[in-house]
Amino acid sequence: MKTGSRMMKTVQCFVMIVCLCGCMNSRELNELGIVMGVGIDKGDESGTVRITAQVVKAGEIASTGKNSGGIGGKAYVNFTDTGNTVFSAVRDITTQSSRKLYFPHNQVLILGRSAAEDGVTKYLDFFMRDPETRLNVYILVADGSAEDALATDPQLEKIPASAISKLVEGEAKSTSQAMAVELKDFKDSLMVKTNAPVAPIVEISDDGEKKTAKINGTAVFKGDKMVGALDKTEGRGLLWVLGKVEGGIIETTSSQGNPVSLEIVRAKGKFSPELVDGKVKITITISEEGNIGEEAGTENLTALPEVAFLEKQKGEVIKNEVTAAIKKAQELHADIFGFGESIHHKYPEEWKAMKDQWDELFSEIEVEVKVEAKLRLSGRISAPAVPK
Amino acid sequence: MIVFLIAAFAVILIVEVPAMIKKRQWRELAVYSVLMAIAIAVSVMYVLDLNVPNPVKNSQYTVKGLAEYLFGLSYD
Amino acid sequence: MINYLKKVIRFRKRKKNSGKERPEARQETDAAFFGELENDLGLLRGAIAESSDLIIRTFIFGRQIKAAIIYIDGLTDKELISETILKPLMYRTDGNPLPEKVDLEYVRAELLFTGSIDTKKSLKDVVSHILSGDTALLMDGAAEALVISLRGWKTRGIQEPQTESVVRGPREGFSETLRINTSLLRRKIKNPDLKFETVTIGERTHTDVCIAYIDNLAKPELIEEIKRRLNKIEIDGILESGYIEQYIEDAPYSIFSTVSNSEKPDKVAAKMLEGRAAILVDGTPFVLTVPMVFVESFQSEEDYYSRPFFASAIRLLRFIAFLISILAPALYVALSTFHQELIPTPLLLSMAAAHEGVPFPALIEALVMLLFFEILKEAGVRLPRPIGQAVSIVGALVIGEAAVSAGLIGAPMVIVVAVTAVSSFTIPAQTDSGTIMRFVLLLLAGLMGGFGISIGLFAILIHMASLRSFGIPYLMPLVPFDRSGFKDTFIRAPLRSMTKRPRGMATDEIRRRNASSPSRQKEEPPKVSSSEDSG
Amino acid sequence: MRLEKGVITNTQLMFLILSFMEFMVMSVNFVYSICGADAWIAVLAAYAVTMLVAVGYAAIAKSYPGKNLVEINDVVFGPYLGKLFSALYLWFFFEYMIHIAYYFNSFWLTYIMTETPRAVFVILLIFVCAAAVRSGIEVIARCSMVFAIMVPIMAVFAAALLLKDMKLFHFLPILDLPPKDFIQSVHIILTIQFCDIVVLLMILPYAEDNNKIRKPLLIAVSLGAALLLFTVLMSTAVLGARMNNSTSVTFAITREIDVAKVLTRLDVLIAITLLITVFVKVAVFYYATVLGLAQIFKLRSYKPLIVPVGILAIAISANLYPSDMEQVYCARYIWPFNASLFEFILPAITLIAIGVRSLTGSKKERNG
Repeated sequence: MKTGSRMMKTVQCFVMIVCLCGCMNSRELNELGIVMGVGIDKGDESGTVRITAQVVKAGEIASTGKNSGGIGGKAYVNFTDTGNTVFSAVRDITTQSSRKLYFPHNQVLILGRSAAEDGVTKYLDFFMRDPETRLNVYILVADGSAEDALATDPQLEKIPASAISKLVEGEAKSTSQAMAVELKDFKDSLMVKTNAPVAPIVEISDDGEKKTAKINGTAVFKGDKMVGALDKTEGRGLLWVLGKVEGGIIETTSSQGNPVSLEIVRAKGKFSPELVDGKVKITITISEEGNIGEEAGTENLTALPEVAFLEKQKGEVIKNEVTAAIKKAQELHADIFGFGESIHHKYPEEWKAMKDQWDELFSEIEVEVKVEAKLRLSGRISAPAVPK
Repeated sequence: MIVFLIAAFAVILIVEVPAMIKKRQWRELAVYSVLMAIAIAVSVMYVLDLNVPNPVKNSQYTVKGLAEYLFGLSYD
Repeated sequence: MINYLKKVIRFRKRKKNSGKERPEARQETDAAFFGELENDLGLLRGAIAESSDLIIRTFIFGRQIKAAIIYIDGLTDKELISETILKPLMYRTDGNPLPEKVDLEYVRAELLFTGSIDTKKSLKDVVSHILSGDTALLMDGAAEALVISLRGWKTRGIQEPQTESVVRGPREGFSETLRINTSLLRRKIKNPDLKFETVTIGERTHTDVCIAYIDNLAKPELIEEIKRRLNKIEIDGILESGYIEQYIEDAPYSIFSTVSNSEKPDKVAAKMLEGRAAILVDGTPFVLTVPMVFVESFQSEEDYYSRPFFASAIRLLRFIAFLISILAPALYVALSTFHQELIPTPLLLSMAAAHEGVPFPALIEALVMLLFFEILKEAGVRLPRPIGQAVSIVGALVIGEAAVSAGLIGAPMVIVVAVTAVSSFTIPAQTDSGTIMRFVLLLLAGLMGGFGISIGLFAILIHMASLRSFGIPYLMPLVPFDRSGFKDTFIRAPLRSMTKRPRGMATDEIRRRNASSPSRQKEEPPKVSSSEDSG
Repeated sequence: MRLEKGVITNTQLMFLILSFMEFMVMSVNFVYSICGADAWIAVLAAYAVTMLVAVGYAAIAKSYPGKNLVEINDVVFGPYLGKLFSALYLWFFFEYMIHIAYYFNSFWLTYIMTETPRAVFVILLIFVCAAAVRSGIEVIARCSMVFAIMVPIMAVFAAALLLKDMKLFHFLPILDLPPKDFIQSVHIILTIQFCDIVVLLMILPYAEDNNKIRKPLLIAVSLGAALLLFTVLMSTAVLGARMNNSTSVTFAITREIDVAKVLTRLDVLIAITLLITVFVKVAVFYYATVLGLAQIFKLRSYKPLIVPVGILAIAISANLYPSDMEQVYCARYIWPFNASLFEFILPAITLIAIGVRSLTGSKKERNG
């Protein structure tokens, strides 16, 4: 009996405590405004920031099913507000939105061009500090304003933000012409003084009727300010160096001058610094494997001499892309590759002296590019289907 | 809030004190009462948002001061 | 108020007094026989209440010797009575003259044909035998009675039990008669050490309760403890083994049962072979076994009949199902109201879409659905089978279809509750505790999210770690860790490799099984070590 | 008279110590911003020192088998000075307990449920721990066995999922920091992560085989250090420079987990780990405080003290520091000195006193 009464008392106490402090933080699903994308623009007045938050309308998402009465209704709403800081702008949005903004499922973070050129640290701090936000959102720079980028009309998806995030992923996987940069990678580079962060650029094309978004180029930051952009070729050059090329097409010509498309299957890239007489020399080694994807001519590409020729051509293309990227980076004085850090790792003592004048050193750094490009498969046919 | 707190303490006392009296644990009861008095005082102060004197922090600063004074140890 | 208290006190006093009086009253009936039939019969009539099923048949045999048989109609085999008592006495005495002096001993030795005969002097004994179904023979001139065992009543045959059906394994189950049950056990374990000890419990029902164990396998302390607890029971009636269970369990106020029960002789025999003791109660097919550990709920006797790989997979599946059955609604509520960031985005979007327009908070939704499920279950169990099916169809329709399409309940919640319901049926032994835990965890989840669930699980774990069943820690093979028992926990190791009994259960820890596997001859010699966690 | 009748086996003791130490996986943040990528070297150095200290603790416990710290103090220093020593120790245990409770509370408030009133998590934590303490050391030991295994499993699980994000160059360059910073971080790891095992002197006598307690102690310390090293290496390899300004590194790395967008958002792993480790830690400190108090006042049972001590702990720890920033400052610059007093200096005095006593006493051979 004794233990029993004690049990009962314990249970009573427990129930009391639970009732005392329960029900504090709960939010029902239909009270949430799930944010899928955030755009950051510079406000009209100086020192202000304009935040666009794309919120999902959950009811519309499911309307593909039987009761598709509300067809034509957009599955999202864009809220825009201006404030002195990001957080104050976000909180101001609450005055327009009936639901509390909920950030953990944010997919993309789009910086307007003006904001990017203004310096991004002050805009991004909220997204790194707040417990609700996540570091694995894609960060992009809009060609124009971020607000417009979030107002584009996706063709296959229901929500522009998730469409853009899928564009970024697809870009990184299948063409490798711009890097998919998550906020954490961005933060990584921001925190190293000599590194220059990059972010893909999202371009809004307007054909009068429909506005569509596409990825085009890579924005280059110096410190936290955007200073320039890489085009598609240079963008892939950057990815070659970092070893992040996952797929794509290399266009070149056969020995007879016909266009040939070669598919990239896998690629590796790494670089190592070397100090020769106090001068920095970087050796970049890239190895690439690919298949024949398409040819426009009639010659048999599977002939061994032709294969060797194509491999050489391919290596040349890769080398050109890399050189273009390096040249652009040196023009912008932005160490987007992380050469500086690699010297820091390898020569910590010498680095202390070089650290402060890295900007100048970087622009006259000597780079050697070694490319080893291979062709592996010819596809389902060997020679093209032409009569012999 | 304060009402809940007092109710909670009342329940605890009603549960625990008679058991000790029944077992004639006078010594235990004495220690228990002293500790409980302190606990009630501190928690009432906490609930009323009064400035709770924080013995833990004070003792830590004292120890650190001692270490600095005696051995000149410090990391700042 | 004061009046009420007075009444309570008075009632308690009376209860105490009556408790004291009753033994005395019984003692009065314990008189000796006089040796004259008329008086003796009068004595018996005084002891047994006038009842229509009490048969007293007087007759005369030999040279005018008056005699009477007394039995209860319905508990005895009437054919046998006339064949083996009345016929020999009345026929034989006709032709062959009896000797001059006929005493009870002569009747017993020379005249009766039956096997089990006993001589009883005290009236009390005789009465209790009569009530148990024996036949008493009283004779003029003898101050004793012959108690002849000719029990025979209608019983349910040995049938396949409804609660524990198997695909592979023996189909027989215990029945309501104690003797049949002991015989079933004896047939499984043909061992001279198998021992049955009977005690009678219940001041009014005089129910036979039988402790069964294997003498040099079960720990003597365990048997002593069982007897001690059984003897402490003071109750007027035992109608089912559940009564015993609630009186002898270690933690009567715990939600976990520390005594396990089974309807299957093979299961009980297996447990006895591990060193446990079984408690059989007359009148019920449910046999108790002690001590019980938590993982026992997840072991099915069929695990040992099928091959180890599949059996192990099923074991794991049961553990997972148990977790689902107690956690699924709580997790769903916690995720959807507190930790939405942990749900993958596409899933969150479809959950949000499903919850759009649902009027209730997720917690209320889950509570209502689970409550409705419990009602449905209860309705299905108690009703006759055809109607029960109708109930479940109606219930399923209402829950599954109507509530969702009316927009009262979100569709994911229906899925969660259905999964929970199905999972909860996989562990029959923990259904009660599981249901309670499910609701408590659900409430905690609704109030405090994942933190509440974790705190609830912690509290449950602490509680389980502090439980013991007859000296064995409730979480035994896990904590304290026991290698030989662990082989039979999350997986079911091959029988050949389970050479030892679980630690602390039996006096002799080596399984006899290992002798049968020649490949294991070089196994370490039998080592009898007492474990620190026993007692 | 023994207040605790439970007995735990030496294996259970080992698991208890291990799970007791596992909290360091969570609390290792304070050193990262000081020594960055070299934290793992600091861990190794601290481990080496800890082994010495642990041998010392074991020597104290073994010199009076069956007696815990309070009783040893009574014997060694006499009733009055001994009581003072014991009171100091108990104060330290209590202090430690509410610090952990505060850390736990602020973690939940920062990362998981931001809008909940401060006291809620502490109240429930202390409540559960009180239930464990009330059930005695045996139950704590049994629970800890389950927990001790779960934390390494989670660490390995997280590591497996993070394998692709690990970059070895994050460790470079090695030892790129001033010696003073290195010493400071070793000191912090020593006092916060390792040497709180001084509280085990209250529990060691309840082990089954009192003469062999050194082995489980040292094994557990080594396993704990291995786990800590594993975590530190993993988080350094994953986070690199970002580690320097995360307020909880362990939490930050689980947020990195992203396997094909399916196995992601595993923050719950960390929440569970935190709860498990904090539970064992607080339960042991709680138990030591209450038991010691009861022994100082020569009570017949420690159970009546559970509730008042628990309420005190809740009330003080709910707002121990005005802000988390102050807690971090405290952990870096003040706590190491505070803890050194109780973890090194007082035990050293005790050990010396035991040595002197055994030299002057009749039993000269006794191990000091």
